[in-house]
Amino acid sequence: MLIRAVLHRIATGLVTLVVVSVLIFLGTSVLPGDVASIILGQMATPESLAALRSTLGLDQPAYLRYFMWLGDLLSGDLGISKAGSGAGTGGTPISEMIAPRLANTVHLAGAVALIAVPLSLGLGLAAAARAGTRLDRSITLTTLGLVSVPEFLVATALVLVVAVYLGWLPATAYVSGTETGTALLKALALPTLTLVVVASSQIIRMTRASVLNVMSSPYIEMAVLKGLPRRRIVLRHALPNAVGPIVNVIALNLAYLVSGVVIVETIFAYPGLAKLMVDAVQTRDLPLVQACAMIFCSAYIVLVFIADLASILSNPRLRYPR
Amino acid sequence: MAALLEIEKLVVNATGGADYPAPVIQGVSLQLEAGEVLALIGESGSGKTTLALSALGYAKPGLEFRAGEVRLNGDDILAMAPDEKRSLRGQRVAYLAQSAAAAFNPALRIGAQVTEASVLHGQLSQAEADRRAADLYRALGLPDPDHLGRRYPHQVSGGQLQRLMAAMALCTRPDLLVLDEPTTALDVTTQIEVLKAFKDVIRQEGAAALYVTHDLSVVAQIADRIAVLYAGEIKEYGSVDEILHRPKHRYTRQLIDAVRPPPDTALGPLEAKDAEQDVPALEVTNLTAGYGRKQASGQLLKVLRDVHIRVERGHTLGVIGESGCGKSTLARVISGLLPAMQGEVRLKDEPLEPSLRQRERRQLQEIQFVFQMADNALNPHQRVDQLLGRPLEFYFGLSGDAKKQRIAELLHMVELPPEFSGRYPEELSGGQKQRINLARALAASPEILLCDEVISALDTIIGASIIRLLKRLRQQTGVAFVFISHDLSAVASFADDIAVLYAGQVVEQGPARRVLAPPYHPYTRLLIASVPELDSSWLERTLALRETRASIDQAVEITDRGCPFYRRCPVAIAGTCDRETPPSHTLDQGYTIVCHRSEAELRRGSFS
Amino acid sequence: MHGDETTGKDLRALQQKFKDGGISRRDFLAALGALGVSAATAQSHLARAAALAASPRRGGTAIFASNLHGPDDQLDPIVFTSGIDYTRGRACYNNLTQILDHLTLHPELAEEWSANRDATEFTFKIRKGVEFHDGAPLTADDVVWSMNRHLGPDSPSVIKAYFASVIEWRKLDRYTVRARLSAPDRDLPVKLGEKQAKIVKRGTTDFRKGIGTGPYVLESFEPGVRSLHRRNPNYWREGPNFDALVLTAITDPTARVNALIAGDVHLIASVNSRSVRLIKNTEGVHVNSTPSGRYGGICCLKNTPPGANDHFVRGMQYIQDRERIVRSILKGHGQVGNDHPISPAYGADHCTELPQRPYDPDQAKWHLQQAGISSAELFVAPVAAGIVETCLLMQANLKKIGFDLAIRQVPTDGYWGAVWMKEPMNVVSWNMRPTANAMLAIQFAPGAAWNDTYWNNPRFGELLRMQLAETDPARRYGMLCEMQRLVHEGSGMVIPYHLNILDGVSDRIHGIPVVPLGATGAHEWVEFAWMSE
Amino acid sequence: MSPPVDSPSDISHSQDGSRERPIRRLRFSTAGKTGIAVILFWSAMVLVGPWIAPYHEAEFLDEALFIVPGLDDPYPATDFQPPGAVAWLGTDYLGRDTLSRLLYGARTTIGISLIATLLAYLIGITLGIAAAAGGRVLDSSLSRLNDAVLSMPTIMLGLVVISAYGSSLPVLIALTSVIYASSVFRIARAFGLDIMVSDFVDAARVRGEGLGWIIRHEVLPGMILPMASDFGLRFVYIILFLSGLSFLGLGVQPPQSDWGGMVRENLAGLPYGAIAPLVPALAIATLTVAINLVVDDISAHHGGKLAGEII
Repeated sequence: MLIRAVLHRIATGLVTLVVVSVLIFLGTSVLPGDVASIILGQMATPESLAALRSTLGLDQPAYLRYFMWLGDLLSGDLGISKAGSGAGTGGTPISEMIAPRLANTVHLAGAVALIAVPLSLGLGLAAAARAGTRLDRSITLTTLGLVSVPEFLVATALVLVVAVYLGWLPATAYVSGTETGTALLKALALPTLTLVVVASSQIIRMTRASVLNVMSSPYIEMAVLKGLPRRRIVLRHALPNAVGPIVNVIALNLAYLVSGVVIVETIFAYPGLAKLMVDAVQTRDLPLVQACAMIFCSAYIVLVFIADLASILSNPRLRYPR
Repeated sequence: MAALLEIEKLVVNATGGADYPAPVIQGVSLQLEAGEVLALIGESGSGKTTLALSALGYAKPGLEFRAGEVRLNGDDILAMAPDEKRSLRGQRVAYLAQSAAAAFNPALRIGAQVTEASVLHGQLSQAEADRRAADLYRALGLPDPDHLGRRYPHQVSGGQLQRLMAAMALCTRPDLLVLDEPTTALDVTTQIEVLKAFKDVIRQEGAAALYVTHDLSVVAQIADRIAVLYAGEIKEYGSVDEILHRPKHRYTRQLIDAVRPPPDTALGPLEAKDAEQDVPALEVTNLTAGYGRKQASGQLLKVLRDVHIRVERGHTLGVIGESGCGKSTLARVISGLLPAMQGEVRLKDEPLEPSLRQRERRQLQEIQFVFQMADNALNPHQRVDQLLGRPLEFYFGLSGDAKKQRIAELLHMVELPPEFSGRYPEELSGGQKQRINLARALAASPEILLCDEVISALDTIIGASIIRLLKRLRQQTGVAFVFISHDLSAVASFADDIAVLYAGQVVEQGPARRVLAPPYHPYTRLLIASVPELDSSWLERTLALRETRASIDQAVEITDRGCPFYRRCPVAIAGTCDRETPPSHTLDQGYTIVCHRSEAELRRGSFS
Repeated sequence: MHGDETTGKDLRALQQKFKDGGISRRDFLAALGALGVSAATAQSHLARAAALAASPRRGGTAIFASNLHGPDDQLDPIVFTSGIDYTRGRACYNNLTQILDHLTLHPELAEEWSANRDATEFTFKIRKGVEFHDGAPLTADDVVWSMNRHLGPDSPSVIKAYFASVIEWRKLDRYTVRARLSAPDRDLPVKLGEKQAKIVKRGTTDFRKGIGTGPYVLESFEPGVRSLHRRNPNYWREGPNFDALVLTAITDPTARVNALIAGDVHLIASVNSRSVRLIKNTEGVHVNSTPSGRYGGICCLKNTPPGANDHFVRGMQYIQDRERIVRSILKGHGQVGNDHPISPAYGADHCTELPQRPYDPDQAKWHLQQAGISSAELFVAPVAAGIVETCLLMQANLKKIGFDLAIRQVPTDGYWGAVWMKEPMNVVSWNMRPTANAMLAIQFAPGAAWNDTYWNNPRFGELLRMQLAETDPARRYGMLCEMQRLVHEGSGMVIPYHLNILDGVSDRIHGIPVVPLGATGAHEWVEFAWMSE
Repeated sequence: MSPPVDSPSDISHSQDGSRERPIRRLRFSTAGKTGIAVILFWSAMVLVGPWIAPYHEAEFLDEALFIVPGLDDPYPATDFQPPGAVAWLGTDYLGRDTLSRLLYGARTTIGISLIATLLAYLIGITLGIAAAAGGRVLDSSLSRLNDAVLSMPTIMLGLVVISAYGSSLPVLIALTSVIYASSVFRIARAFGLDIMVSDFVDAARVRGEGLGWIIRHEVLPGMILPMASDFGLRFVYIILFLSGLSFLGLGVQPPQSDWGGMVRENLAGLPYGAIAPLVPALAIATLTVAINLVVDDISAHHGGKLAGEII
């Protein structure tokens, strides 16, 4: 029963990926212009464009390129980007371009998750446990307020105060690419802080909501009537039954941290994957766009899958069928 | 000595004040001596649960204590600080909720939940607590006491859970138990054992108990004294004996009248008509139905196997059986909601398509379905007049005044004032909803009403009144009923013919007075024996019977070989009943028993 | 930037002296420093003074943040289009000729050159003993191969128009090459100083290694992230000063400035004029504001309505509140434009006689009424600093005189392919070119590939050719002046302003040459600037 | 409730509904009421904003307005001016009146978000019910497609679409509504599946009702209210999404003002302590908080289920 549920989830995940790849193909194929026209930009002439296109091998029909790409993808090859090669014949393997960016993204996301998840769970549970009290209300309102502030405002404000005026931390992450140890931590501090603010508020709200949801069920009343202290009721009796939605929202936020943090990466000049995709779109580097998009979507699907798994495992009915 | 529990002039209000016309509890006082069992009896909304919970110093969300005192061994509970209350709850006063299924935390192991309180209150070490729990399991007659604790709630049966909750409550050796309708949700056969278990354990633990229920005959078995609660006030208060035999207050009398007399040969069905020999209103022949995909025979779960039933015009067929025996499925198949796998359903001799999609509107109109839970069966977002109006438009194209008038008639038929047509379901009480539910079915002026457990969710009195209503409707409209219930006495009091369903098979079928008189099918006998009586000695008596003892809380299992009742049957013939499909004895016109035992053996009555 | 009107003249004088070898490069710089041309601010003034006082110090790693980068970052010079590319190019490669302070021409890989009388044949002597980063010696073959990449219809070179008249490059001997032209072009040596005219190793196919003769050896290159460069130990001339370079970009303007202030980087390109005050008020950093020929403008296509109507164009020109644009949009870091591309920064080539077109709503209203047009649609992309704001101001002012200008803003990517030269009204930005003729030719020559207003004036074309053949400075200037007047009066271009180049610089960086052709001294800082303790 | 008296009528009545059932009506906490007040205020601004605005949103204030009598500076700076008599909320980076832009912006911002949200619901609910009622094949295909859309980073989706079709109000609205329809779909489908198996739907089916009627009369009414709790949150997400687009220069196009865009375009003023970027941010915050306060009350009324939190 458990196995069947898991297998089913995996299957749907794979199907979704295929749909995604098609959507990506359709999506990228509607983009006007191509990498050649972007490279030459204002200085493009029909002839020079034609010339560059042929050297870049852009003169095959789109669907052909798509299937070639899909084929390569299945054989684990993300393809070649024309990055840096100019009119030359060379090109950069996309895997090479993505690897360092992916690493950066994972670092950042990891750092944020490490701080945000425990923090938000704590606050969320506190709010739920003391529902209706001043503590609860202040937490709820603060999170609401933060939810409603545009990310880039949070980021810029932080930079101004911490980096520009106080000069405690660098304003941008990772400029020289040679940072290590404390320097690295310092470089990561501000972007991490920003994203913690952004990600936490949602998890907090969700935790509170779903725990409160459970708090109204008879077995919680039973626990109360057994004279259990509040901490124990919330942590031991309510939380295990609220895991589902919470892990779900955590997963969604992690997915966002992987793929949605363009703004933060831009403001802190942080060479992450999201910014790479934006650049790739703007330079019509289609193989690169497709590769990034696939990574993002898979990340989402995998994370959601893990969340599902967690909530399945948290449910004894599925773990121990009668 | 001072009473264990003293409640004095207790007043409980709704916090939202204005929402309630009156306090939920208005100035109630009562006393409870150590070791005695006091039953709080009253209909839903009478405030009995609220009153009981005050013994734990707990008011449900939305309620608050306004005035009065609740003293346990002299100290005032309501005045206690939160910590004091906490150490009181679960330790000195323990609570058993109505539905164990809901009250057990699905995510935690049973053992942990049973021992939790005593360990947390520092009474016992975990090890000691586990041992104590095991003892309680044993005392409560639970299977495999030493490993039961490692299981999760969903892994044990409802009856067992209910007893496990008793263990959970008793684990801390409380002075006072508060039991909130602990057996209402159970099948009759299960109810006996649970009652028995409670009774014994309460006795040997010497705990006092507040027993909340609406069922007098249950009270009769377990209580020493009874407090009759109505509209937040105690109407009558006295020993079981006084209340049962010399009720003073009108409402108490109502309660007693509402208890349907136990069916036995003495009482036949109320209006027994002889089956006219013309075409039956409804006939179901060798019907087999189930869930799951047809082709994948492996997964296929047969819920009904080879069922024949016959409903004469204007007659009532009672279908009785424990939960899970497939009686609701039968109704769904007849209505066409669940297409049958084999067999056919004939309406006035014309065969019906298995699935309702292919049935004609007229056929649909002639068979109406009254669902078990009025709350779920009535769309909360439709007003009564919409609910009743739709079938009128749909089948008869009524509209405007004609429709209004008909709606008024229907409301009258179900004894509700016409102004109800403007209300939403959530503004109605359970009984009123059930009446609307009926009225909607009647709106189609059907030939046949399928009533699925229409009273099982209702208080005794209200249930009784619904039955009365049904009888009247049967006379007025001449509609035929398929009346499905797990409550034998309800069926007995209403049905002309009875079909006893066990594990998806009809084991006995015939005119009510024949079915309810010897010879009995062993299962029918068990059912009859299990119906509680208004007599304190009933529990002991009935438990003395061999067949009830023999079949203590065995899970119903659906077998393809032999007799499904084999494992519970006190007169089972090893080697036969478990191998061969039992033969069907036709004792006379339309009366059959399916059993390996001969009619003579069966007729020999009680096997004890 | 008061006093810029004078700058032009002084420049010409100085340049003359310099060409005659009257003063040394350093004195020349000093003189300029005194003129305060490049010194837009007190800090930079002091910085420059300091730079001149102290002698260049070796060492340090300079971190430079440009404004744009992406996966399309290039190391193939002939398709260089962005500041980060130019800077990397400057670090990796050399040109034959080099344009330095105030557009003065200097030899680089070409020791010397000579032209025949009618300037249709140029012969270049290649410097001996120059090595590529991989140790291979530089020879005529490399030069010929590199320069020929700009020729032929199928060349993707972005400056092939410069060399339209070049028939071929030929090797005369190991260290001599000759270019044969179909038409006279006295500016050829100057054009060879352009950012794309780099000399690469013969037969290079993969440019990502950045193998050149330049002052720095490419160590690593991540397109869209950064590149690292180490000092070229056996560079062919004295310098460079930095041990290493980190070349990257921070696309967000605010973030870029913050990075400079916080000390994460030492140089930033294209400072937002609104951030100048902030940098000024901060210790340890300053802004270099260098007048240039770069401009943002509005193209009204002459081959289609509404631009085809001269009155309409004139109306659009009169509605430009040029003073206010420079004042409050550019915050003073620019000059009023006069609807032709040759700004005072072109020095000698700037036509000083041409009257300035004023902001005159009534005139505008009259002309638009004459045109009988009361609404138009303008396609805008943020292709140049201040252009979007300018269009918004223009829109607001037009509204006042009852003209309804609809603004359609589109993303920059794809703009050049989809909008520019296609939509009847669109915006454009042009970088400064090394000579006025080159600039005018590229944008206004009849039938030129980038004649983005489709303005066709035979006389203008005539003048372009004559001016390239002309030797007498006065007559050349006269022709330039007439061409500027023709554009000013006839073309569909609205040029409200010329931009200053705004570089944010740490006070530790000194000796940045003043070359208005591009950011940070047209990227010449890479070789000549140095870092103090 | 009077204690029962001996009269048969009373008996039959006392049997059912002897105690009047309280009618659950939606009650607003003080917080909720404040929320409503704020929402009403902004809705009013949407209606009348442009008329009460002191200037046009695109108008560059005349330098003359800022001349300080004492100093003889004929051309004082007009950008990032502090609040004053001329501009009550100061001016923005181009010397335009922040207040006026805020008032005009209310219409654009709230307008777009509202339309987009409504569309998102229309699409999401329609498809959600189709999936819930339309059988296994339709359900799974719709669900997979939906998952695919959900799995795409919204901002990237926006980037691609806008790069392809340019940024105009219709495109923005279509884009956002599709993106957010996908999350509405999930919830709608869940609710739909729930209701489709309820007894009252069975009751309608045995009556012989067609699927269409069942959906219109039995399923839809039950979904609308609980999903309303969702509405507020989506609305807010859409405002923020739009501001995110403006950050990448893809949002509402100038001179039209939308609050997110206003924050973005005035960021440069932050170091100078200009309030231009803060005012619109504050506006967004007030609206968000207000909406959610109301939402919390509504969803509390519906058993505290905040379906909307599951994006």
